[in-house]
Amino acid sequence: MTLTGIAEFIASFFGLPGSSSVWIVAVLAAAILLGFMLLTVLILIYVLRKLLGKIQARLGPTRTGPKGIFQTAADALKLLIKEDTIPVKADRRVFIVAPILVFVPAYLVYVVVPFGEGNHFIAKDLNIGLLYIVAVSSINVIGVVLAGWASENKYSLLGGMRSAAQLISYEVPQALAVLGPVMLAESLSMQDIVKAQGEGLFSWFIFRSLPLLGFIVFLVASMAEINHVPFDLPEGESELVAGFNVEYSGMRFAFFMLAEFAASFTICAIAATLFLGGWHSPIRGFLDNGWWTVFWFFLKSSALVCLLMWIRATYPRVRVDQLMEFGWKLMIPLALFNVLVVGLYVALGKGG
Amino acid sequence: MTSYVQKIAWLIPLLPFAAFWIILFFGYRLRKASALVAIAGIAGAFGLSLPCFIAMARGHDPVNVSFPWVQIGRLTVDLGYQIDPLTAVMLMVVTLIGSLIFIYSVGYMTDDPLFHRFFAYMSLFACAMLTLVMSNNFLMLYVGWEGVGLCSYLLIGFWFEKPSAMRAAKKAFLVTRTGDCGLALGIFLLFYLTGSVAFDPIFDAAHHSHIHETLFIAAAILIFFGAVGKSAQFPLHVWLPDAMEGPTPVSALIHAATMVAAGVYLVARSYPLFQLGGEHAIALSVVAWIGGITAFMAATIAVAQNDIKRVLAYSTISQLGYMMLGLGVGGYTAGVFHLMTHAFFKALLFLGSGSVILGFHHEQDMMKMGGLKKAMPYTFWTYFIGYLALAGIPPLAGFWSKDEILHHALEHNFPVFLLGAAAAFLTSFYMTRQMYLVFGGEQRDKHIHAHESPFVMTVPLMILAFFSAIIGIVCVHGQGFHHLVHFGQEPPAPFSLSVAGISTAIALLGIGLGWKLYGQKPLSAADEDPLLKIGRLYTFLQNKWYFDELYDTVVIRPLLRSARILYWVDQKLVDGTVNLVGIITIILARVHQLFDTYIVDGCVNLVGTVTRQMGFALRYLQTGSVQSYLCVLYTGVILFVVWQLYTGQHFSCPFLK
Amino acid sequence: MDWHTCSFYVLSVMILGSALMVVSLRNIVHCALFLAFTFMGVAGVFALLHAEFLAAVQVLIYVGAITVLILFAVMLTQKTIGISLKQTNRLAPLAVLSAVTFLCMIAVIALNTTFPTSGQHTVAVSTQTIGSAILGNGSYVVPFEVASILLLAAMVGAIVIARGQDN
Amino acid sequence: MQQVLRNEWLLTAIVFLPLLGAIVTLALPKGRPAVVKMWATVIAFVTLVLCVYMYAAFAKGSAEMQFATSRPWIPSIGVSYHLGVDGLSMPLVALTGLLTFVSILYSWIINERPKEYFAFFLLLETGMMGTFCALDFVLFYVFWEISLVPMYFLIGIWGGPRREYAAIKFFLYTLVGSVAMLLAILALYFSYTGPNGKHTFDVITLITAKPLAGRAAMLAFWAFYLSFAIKMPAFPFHTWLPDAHVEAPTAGSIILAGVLLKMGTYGLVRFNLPLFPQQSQECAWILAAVGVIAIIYGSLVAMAQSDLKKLVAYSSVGHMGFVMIGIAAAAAPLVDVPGVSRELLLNAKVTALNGATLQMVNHGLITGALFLLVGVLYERAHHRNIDGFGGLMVKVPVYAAILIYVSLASLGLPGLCGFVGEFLALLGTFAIFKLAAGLSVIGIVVTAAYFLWMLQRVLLGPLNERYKDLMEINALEKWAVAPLLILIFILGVYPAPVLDPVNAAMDHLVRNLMLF
Amino acid sequence: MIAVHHYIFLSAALFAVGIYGVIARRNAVGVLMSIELMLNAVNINLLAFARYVTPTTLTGQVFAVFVITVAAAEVAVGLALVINVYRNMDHINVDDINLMKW
Repeated sequence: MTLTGIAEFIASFFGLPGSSSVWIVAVLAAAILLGFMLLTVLILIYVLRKLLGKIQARLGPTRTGPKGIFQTAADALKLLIKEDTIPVKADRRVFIVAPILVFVPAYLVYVVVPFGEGNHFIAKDLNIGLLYIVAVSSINVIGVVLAGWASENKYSLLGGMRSAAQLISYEVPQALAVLGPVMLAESLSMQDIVKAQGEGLFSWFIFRSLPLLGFIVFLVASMAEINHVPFDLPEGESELVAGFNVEYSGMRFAFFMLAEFAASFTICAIAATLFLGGWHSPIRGFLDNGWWTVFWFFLKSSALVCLLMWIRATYPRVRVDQLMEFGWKLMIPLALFNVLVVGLYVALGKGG
Repeated sequence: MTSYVQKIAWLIPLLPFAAFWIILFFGYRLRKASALVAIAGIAGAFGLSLPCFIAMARGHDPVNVSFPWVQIGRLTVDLGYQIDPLTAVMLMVVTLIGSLIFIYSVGYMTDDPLFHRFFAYMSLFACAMLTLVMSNNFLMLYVGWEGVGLCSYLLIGFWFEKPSAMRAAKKAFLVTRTGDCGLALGIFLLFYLTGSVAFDPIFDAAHHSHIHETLFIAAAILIFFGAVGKSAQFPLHVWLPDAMEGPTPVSALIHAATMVAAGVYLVARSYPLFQLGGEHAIALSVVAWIGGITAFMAATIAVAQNDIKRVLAYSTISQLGYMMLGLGVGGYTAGVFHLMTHAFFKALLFLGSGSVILGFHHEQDMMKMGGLKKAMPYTFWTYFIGYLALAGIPPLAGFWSKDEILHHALEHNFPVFLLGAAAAFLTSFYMTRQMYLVFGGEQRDKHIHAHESPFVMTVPLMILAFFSAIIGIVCVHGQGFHHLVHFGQEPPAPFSLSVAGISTAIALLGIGLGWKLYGQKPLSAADEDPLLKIGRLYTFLQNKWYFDELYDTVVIRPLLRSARILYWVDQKLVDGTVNLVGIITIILARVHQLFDTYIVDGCVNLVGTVTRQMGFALRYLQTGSVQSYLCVLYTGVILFVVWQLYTGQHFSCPFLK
Repeated sequence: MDWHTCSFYVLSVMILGSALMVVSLRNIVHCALFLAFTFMGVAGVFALLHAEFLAAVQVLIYVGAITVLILFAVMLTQKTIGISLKQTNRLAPLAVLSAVTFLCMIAVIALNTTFPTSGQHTVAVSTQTIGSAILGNGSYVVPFEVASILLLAAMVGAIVIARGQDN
Repeated sequence: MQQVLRNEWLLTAIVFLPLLGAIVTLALPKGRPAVVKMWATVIAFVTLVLCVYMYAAFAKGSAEMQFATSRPWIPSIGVSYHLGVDGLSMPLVALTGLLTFVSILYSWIINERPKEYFAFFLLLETGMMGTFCALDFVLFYVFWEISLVPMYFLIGIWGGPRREYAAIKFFLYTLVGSVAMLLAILALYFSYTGPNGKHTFDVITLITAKPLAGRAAMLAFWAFYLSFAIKMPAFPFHTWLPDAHVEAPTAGSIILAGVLLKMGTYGLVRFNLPLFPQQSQECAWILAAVGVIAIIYGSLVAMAQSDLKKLVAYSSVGHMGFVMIGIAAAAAPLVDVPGVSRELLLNAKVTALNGATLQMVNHGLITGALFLLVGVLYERAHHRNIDGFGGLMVKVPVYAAILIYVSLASLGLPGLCGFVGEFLALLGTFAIFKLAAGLSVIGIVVTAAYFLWMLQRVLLGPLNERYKDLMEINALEKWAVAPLLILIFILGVYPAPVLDPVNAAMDHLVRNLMLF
Repeated sequence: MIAVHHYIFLSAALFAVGIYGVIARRNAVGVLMSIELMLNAVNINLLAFARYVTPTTLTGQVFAVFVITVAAAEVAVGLALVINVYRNMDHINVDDINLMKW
């Protein structure tokens, strides 16, 4: 029942030449991932609003269906229906392309996320998996900048510039933090990294070498990457109304929201794979095969998502210079230190 | 006796020499006493020379003493003195007449401020004359000769404030000096021929060497040229008349008695040279002719002179011509005898004229005089005796010597005899003219009060007058003089009545003419000189045959002009070339500098400008736009690759193979 | 027509198209955008050539960094964007000529030369192998160090030049 | 020989004592000129005494070099410190000593920068002494140049209005000559290789060897002649003399005319005749011609002068003409004339040279005295224009007497030394160049003419009222000129003391050195 | 089957477009972008050769990495310059940036 089998079936069904089955597999996989992404986004938005309500001692959405579970769908529907306006002086083409550039990278990351053990729980296990993730995540900077620029609006421009600066400056610590697990697993491929954490709880990379350092650096850097709350300066409602997506409405705005929440899930997934042993169970060998691996994976990532939402509710917004300073003067040195420590750990480990 | 002479002879010239130095240094203090010193000197010399004369008169053999002076090459030049009859006579003449003139000049020069200097010069002159006469070689003779010339220069120019005196002195010295050149050349020639300057060796060599006879004759003529200069003979006589500018004693001593006679003495002394060439000896004939011409010419000029001293000067020249004529025609004794007699009466005449001038308050123009017989009796009578002697009236001295000369002339050289006769006639004529003009008739210029000279002047006149009168007879008596002074074995000329008669006749004729013109009708102040009647000839004679002008135009003016021209040449040409060289180098330097700046520098600048121009040209390539550069670069690469491809030099490329 | 050739043609069309756009568009921001697309196309070609690592690096550096930088530069030089003046200068025809000549030349050369393509299958190029190739023994350590120094110098240079004199 | 060599120190003392004096003069205090003048006079007097002692100790008859000292100076190139005097140079050294003493004595009137003045003067004396005593070409050349420089400064600084022009002209003119001489010396030096293969600058050896021959010798002869002719000065090269004299200070003129001119003629006799006898024979007639021209040309041009000093300068040119014809006669070839013995001709040559050398010494004395007297007049009247004076004899009889006395000596009055030199020169020359002697005698007359004319215009005639208060000659000037006057008289009457040594040297030169 | 020369055509074309861009573009940033194109063309070529000619060795790919780093450095400095030019001259029109002209 693997995808390839289905693909051949379709190929033969449609009488397409044999070699085209590769294409079909690709299309199918893309469709599945898209669907999964949309679903997770919907759930996340809903859970986020409920959790915030609970943290802030309020109910959250209740009206749309029992306990407001249809609230997100309602929102989505609202956005789809709303009129999609383009400012007159705006640069039409760029205005249209910008949201796509923001959304596509978030979507492309899913290709290498290892939902579970074995090949059929991962779209394509690239041997440069992790580098691929970093590379792809760097594309959305352009989208943001263009969005800010295209809408010919001072606020959007400033918001775009500010978010671009933030993205660029936090991309460096994120990439360096990723190096920890890479060195430990001696491979860029996600599956290999997860396999390297197979020996139970304490073999997870979070505990290897200097515990928690790599994990925290990666997590904070990633939050900044996706403009998560403590760093959500670009959309800082109080200052820049909505940052670069102020002019956007309707479907394009939905893209932005989609991209943001998809990204937040992906970083939690990556964090889980890199540091929490991916689809491995905390106890070595126990429930460690088949669909259980998927369960463990989703358990860990949703735990991290909740952690993020918790942080989102508690921390105030950071000032711009603090943001920059925090990024360059604390995160990068810390990340470099982490690489150094892990390096030593690996060298000693191997040497010893 | 000779040893005595030998001992004292060398003192003779030294006494006046000592006197000269004493007066020179102490003259200012001695003032009048300096005259005494001078007289002592000359009298001393006379005292010493008297025994020499007596010794010679007694026929002792001549004394000849010489001492080495200087050594040139392997030869030693000896100087020395000799005493022989000729020298003795000359000594007597010089010292005797010198003393008398010294005494006379005491009176003449009394009121002159430079009294002592006059006597210093006079004693120096005496010393020079004595050395000249006594020397036994040509060199010492030449020294004396020039010394005498110097003294005549100093004495003529004694009143140096008078420009005319100075010119006369300079003229005298220069003319005599040109004469001396002849003498010097003669001495050089003789030295060249014989290697010695002493008389005796020269005369022996001359006598014996027949090879150089012509050269010896030439030497004789050169020496005679010196004598011509000194004795104011024909071509070089112009200085004597001007020499009258000096004080009269000077004229008397130097320009009458002694110095001018030196020339005759020289010819006499070197007679052996002149005699070379046998009968018709060229040298002697030259002497004779020159003498004759001078005698005649001077006599003619004397006739037309109005200045009392000038007349006497020309008469001296004429008489010297006579002496030269005498020597020239072989009358050695006659010439010397005439020299002696002439010395006495000419000195007398000069001193007489001196006292006349002094008496006439320094006025010398005869036209103003006249009738001085009464005012100056002594001077008149002594002057009268001198006049008779000069004119050649027997038995006075002049007649005898002139007669002998005419006798010799008649024998040897008739035309010269004619000249001599004419001269004699003219002499007597101009002397009578002078006598009448000065003493005869009335005093034409009234407002000069003439007075007689003091005794110190008239006594020497009387002594001289005495000598002029008796000297002639004494010497002729028994051929005395001839024994004393003769040359070789020449027999004494017999006294021929005919010649004596002729000469006396001529003399009386001259006197008669003189009396006719001047004595018969004494001249009054208003009248002209009767001689004017001969018209232009008179002016010709008065201007001294225009010799002065002749010499002036022929010698002096061209000399000065050539001097100025040469100086101009020296300044402009020779100095000019030196400066020219300087200027040329400066110009060269400047040209070099120009060359350097324009050519060399020019090239450098050229290179500079060329590069700059090219720079401008290339500038247009620098469009400033980067892309155009890139285009150029790119086309370069393309061309390179195309060239590489199609010329087959594929650069080696490993993996393309 | 397997997927490989097909994807090659698709990608080359995408690359050349967007490259032409980059070069000819009047609005510099659009050019920047198309530049990004060109880079992604090139990354795809790299992937085709089994150089995944490079494709990732290409995307990371070119698309992620350089394009962003260019965009920043474009925005900083704000004024020119406004006035859409003629974007090509008078050398355009010459440029076209040179481009065409270049293309023909390379075409001629490529057709004439037979490249010694070796039959073996490419070795599995993973970051591991590239890492060892760069830093391993007998490798390109020195160039790597030089490259690092170059980057440092460029960084310092850029900062100094761009900083301006204000502070 | 032994007796002659014992005073070896003497020449070095004579040459270098003035130099020492000059150096000390510079050290003397500037403020007190009297000290400087006294010191210079003392030095000059001591040098004079040494000269007199040299004269006394000189063996009159011998012709060899006396008081010779010979030390190797620069052995590598054969240069030796070789001094010596013989009959020819001894009188000149004595003359230099005397004239320098006289001019320094007279220089007491110099008040402007006395120190430099007397230092230069003493240096000049060293130069002159050295030139006459040097028997080594390099030494000779060095002293020759040394004597040049101080003279340049003396004319250049203390001279008259156009002094720079005159000084430069004098200096350059002589320098050109000395350069030619240097070339000749070098030609001699290189042409002679001694027994040990070494070249030498020694004069004696070179004279005996006579290394040069043919065209080279002729060139060297003319090079030497050029240098000495300029210095002498011979006819075409004499134009610097009047300028130098007119502008030089009185003492400078005395030395310039008295000694420096003699260096030229000394050179001709010392070097030209013995070194190039054959060439000198060929060129004798040229030298004679130049001599005669010098005499006549010099005296005629002097006639046309209006400046007293220029007149005396040109008279020097005339007098040096006699020296020239003397030398020419000595150099002439011996044409044997029938009846005249060869011995006599040789004797005539020696006489000519004697006359020439004597004329050098006498001319030195006379011209020295003349320039001194002209200087005295210039000090009082501050101008030298002959026509500007007149009848001075009335006011200054003593000065006039001395001036007449010296003028007569200069025009060659027998009994004074001017005559002896000229007479002997002419005596000797007549035997060989009859025409030259004949023409030269004319020169004597013209000389007499312009001197007397000068005396007439300056001293005689009516007194020029401008000089009513003219001062008589003072004691200093009298003492300065006295020795010269005495010597003029003595050498005139009895020249033997000077003539004997000269005769010995000339005899040796003509008979031994000039045979080839 | 795609062969080497295909890639060479592609890179040549890209390079040609780059050349055109560099020479023709008036905007400095445009020029820089064209330069980037040219560099990418080079990379393609490198990798094509690496893939086809010397599959066993990795020199091509390593070299490509270095080209990329150099390109990055170059564009950084280029843009810094452009910004500086802009600050001084208020425009970055390459034609007018010709102060280096004579």
